Amino acid sequence: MSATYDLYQEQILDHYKHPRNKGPLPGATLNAKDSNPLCGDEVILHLNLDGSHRISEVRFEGQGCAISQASASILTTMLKGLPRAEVEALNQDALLKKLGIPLSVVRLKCALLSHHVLRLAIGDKKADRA
Amino acid sequence: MSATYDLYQEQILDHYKHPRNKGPLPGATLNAKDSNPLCGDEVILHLNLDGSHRISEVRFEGQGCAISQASASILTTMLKGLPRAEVEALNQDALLKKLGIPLSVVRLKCALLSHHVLRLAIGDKKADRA
Amino acid sequence: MAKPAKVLLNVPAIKADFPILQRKVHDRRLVYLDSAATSQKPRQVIDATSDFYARYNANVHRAIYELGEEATREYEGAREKIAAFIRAKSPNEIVFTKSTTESLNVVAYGYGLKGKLQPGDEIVGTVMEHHSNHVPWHFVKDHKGAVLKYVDVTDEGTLRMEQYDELLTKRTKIVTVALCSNVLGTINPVKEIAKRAHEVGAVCVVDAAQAAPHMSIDVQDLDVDFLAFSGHKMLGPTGIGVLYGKPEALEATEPLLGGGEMIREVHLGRASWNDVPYRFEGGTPNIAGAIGLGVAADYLTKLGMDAVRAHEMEITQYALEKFERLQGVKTYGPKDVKKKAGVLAFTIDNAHPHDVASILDVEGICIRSGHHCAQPLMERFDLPATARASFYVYNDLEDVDALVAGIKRVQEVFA
Amino acid sequence: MAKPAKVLLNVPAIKADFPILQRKVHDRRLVYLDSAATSQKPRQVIDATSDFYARYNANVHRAIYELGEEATREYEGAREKIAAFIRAKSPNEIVFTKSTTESLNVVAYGYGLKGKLQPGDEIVGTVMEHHSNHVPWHFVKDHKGAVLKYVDVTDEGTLRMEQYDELLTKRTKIVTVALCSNVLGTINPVKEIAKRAHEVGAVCVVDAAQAAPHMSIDVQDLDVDFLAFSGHKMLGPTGIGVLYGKPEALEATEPLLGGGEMIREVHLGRASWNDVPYRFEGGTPNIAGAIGLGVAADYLTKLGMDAVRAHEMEITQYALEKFERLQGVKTYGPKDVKKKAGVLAFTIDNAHPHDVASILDVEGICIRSGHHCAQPLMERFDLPATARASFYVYNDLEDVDALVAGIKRVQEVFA
Ligand SMILES: Cc1ncc(COP(=O)(O)O)c(C=O)c1O
Ligand SMILES: Cc1ncc(COP(=O)(O)O)c(C=O)c1O
Repeated sequence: MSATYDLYQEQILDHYKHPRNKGPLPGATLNAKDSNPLCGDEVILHLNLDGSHRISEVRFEGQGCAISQASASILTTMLKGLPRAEVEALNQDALLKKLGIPLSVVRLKCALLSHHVLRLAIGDKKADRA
Repeated sequence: MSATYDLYQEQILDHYKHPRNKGPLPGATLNAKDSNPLCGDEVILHLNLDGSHRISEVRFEGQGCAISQASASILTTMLKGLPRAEVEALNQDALLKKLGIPLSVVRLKCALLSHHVLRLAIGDKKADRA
Repeated sequence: MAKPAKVLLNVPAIKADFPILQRKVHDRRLVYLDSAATSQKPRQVIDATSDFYARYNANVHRAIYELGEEATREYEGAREKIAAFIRAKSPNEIVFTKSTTESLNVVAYGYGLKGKLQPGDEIVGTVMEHHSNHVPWHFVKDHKGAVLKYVDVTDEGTLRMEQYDELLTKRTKIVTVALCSNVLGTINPVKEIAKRAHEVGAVCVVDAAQAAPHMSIDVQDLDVDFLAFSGHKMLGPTGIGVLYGKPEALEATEPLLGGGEMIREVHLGRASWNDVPYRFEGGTPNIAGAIGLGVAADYLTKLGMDAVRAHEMEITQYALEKFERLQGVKTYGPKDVKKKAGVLAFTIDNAHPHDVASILDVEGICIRSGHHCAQPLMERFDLPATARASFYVYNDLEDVDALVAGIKRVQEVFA
Repeated sequence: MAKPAKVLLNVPAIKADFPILQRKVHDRRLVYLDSAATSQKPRQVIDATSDFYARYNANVHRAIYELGEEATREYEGAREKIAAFIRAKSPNEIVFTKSTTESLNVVAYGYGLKGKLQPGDEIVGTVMEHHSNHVPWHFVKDHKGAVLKYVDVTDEGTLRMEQYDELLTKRTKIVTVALCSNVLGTINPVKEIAKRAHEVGAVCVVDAAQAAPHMSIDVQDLDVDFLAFSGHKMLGPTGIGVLYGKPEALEATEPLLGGGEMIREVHLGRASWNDVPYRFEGGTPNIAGAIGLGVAADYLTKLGMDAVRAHEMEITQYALEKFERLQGVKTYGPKDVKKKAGVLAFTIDNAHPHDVASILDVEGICIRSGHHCAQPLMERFDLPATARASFYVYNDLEDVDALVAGIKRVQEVFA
């Protein structure tokens, strides 16, 4: 039984049930959207940068499983106020560490969808599919 | 060792080495040709019928293995003088009986090629592939 | 739990034939409820494929030596078994492919794209098809100019049959439909649809991926022109599929794969085709797969396809009743098991299907979640995804009980 | 018989791994000399496929439960092994198909017929190709208006390389060639051919069906764009094949089979594709086959592909010398084993190849006879058919001796 609760820890369920920074952000500078074709999870990310290239505003929209949506919510909390250079340096592992749950290959795709959308948003051409 | 000699009996080798009724028959009334796509065996049959619808002349041409060519040769010896109705009634088993050798599925195709060409020659629309 | 009087199959004996069902998952008994995705395999099938490799492995058709004879005999014997299994008139009406997907593509390319269809000719499908019976027809639209039309479903999940009145016209050349939906479980009136297709001069192409494993099929009675299914969903190996075709339908179809075995003569730049069905089996086929599939058909035939169907109806009925009593759980598709195969799509309020599947996994229960390769149907019901449990010969009512208990646990987590 | 000092592989140990080699045929020891048609399978490969079915059978990619994770891990693990086996840069360059034949058709349809090619664009093949590398290109000619051209062979059976000078032009879009001929055994200078193809802006498509099992392949060094081979010829299961493609080549290729797993989104009448390589794997793949093939690659890697090649060179050299001394027997293809793989086509005066194969069968010896799916090559040499012996890791010089003795018996019968 422990595996269930490994995956659906308090933090994950909390972010899923009470997502942070969720909603549209009309006129945002950077926007990106992606979905997991095999699962139907969807994440849309909106970012505004301020004059010193820091993330001044961040919002996400989306639907999907607890893992994908909690991951998006957690990611937004990591992004707020971050300088662009650090956003660019923010890798998958940083997000996974923050999630802190054991993930199988399929669920990894759920967890990393938001990170992939972030890379699309900041114009990383080599953004691999999550 | 016996299986070799089952297949390559005196009669088969004799017809193969000394084919009966082999050669072209220019202007023959009935002609047909077929080949075994997987093996490359080829048999062409030429038939002339006389006024009473008997086979007055028969010749074959072809190339291929001992079984296919001996079978064609043997078939021609069975056809000479036969009334058309009997030609039409001549089934695969009659030929196989005359060959008198044990045949595997693949070699059966060799043995029956000439019979298939015969059916094509007499205009049997339903002639199955040998 | 009420023990069933009516479950027809001897499940303990059947379970004993399936090595995988002896294993544990996360220290729990394995409750496999994903047979609609792929079925488990009995020992008999596993052994048949091993035995081929260990005793008489050779390439088929062209070999003159003994091993090749044996391999060819067994491979062609499998074709005969499959012909009998769906009551085809002749083994020559059976083409071995790698999957339902390949089978349907063979028809789409060979009868459609490269075959008889002209620009503007119409193909009538349905919104409940699996992607494998959608995308191949897109190719015929995109590369041949065919026009695609779709029959909708009712909210209950049955075909809106009256739409055929309007959609079927002189321009209709192909009518395609699943015999059984992989999401709703709906069993479609294919015999009726084939009749109506023929009335306008169209051929009827049937996706039987979810039907062939679960109910007896008589292609002559259904009078369909093409019918496709997969070995791996009916106790057989992966990598083997079947395309049934009426002789005249197969004759009218161009081959998809060019290569060895499917030709009669090849010259530089041109070739002629071998006879049906070999014309459609270019390349060395999945010989072990075909042989294993033949043994799977034997296994099912021995159980009796009517008994299989009755068994699954019983389980499905039981599951529907149990689900009915669960608060916050919704099921999709017909509620009448006479119209429904053992496929049960459901959603749980506030819990995403992926999370449902993850939590059930921890309990040793395998179900599927997602769009089930039926996105147009999901769109029709405005669902991003569902969970899906599906039943087969090795399932019993205890498996349903385990599922229901698992769902309660999911609800606790997402309360 | 002179016992070889130079045969590198430990054949008795290898033979012990192949259950079928313990069997007798017509009361004789089985002498299997038809590996170019299909190879025998070691216990390790047979067990790997059984083990999949018995322990972790599930559909791949979409399953969230443990079994599905295990199946996906092993399936994708096989892709990694195959990538390493041919030194691809990434597993994403490896597509699993059902056979070389399907792989070549994927390119012909996806890059040719439905892809980039325009009417009048030219495809340059060779006369020594297997039908599987002829017929798919006929489709591109017939349905897209491509123009086909062919490089001829010398009487010795090597490509007339100078013809590329003339045949390769700005209009050339595809250059296709076998890395190794399945009749002559000729090993073609593919690296050079790829270079020349690239010089005119064409892609190079390589049929490696006879090469991958027998010699080490480095796709990066060869610098080819596509490369196809089959599992069943390299100790692997039937029904599994490989298409390697450079990322940019695969990206430029439309999918052949439409259906499950290869899509990103499907709507009524339109769809978008999944990423490479999944785009090309529509339908449930041959999961057991891929896993078995991975184990076959392990087996060969452990032997060492250079040792495999050296072993076969030794046997081929020995056979060529023995054949040289046989009156009335003619061999085809290069006589220099550095240019030739372990494939030996031959004819015997006055004995048709079928009859040769039948008589050898009685002696327990399996060889092939016929056109070897290379009719244009047979026409080039004006041969209706040949006999063909081919060697692999489980063969030794005694097998060659048995063959030579068998040929003498054939000559007695047809004396
Ligand atoms: C050179 C060559 N190409 C292609 C093929 C076709 O391989 P498969 O039948 O596995 O598709 C073969 C095998 O016969 C071959 O020898
Ligand atoms: C109704 C239906 N059609 C087609 C398919 C595709 O079958 P396969 O993946 O074996 O090609 C499936 C299986 O997922 C299915 O359920």
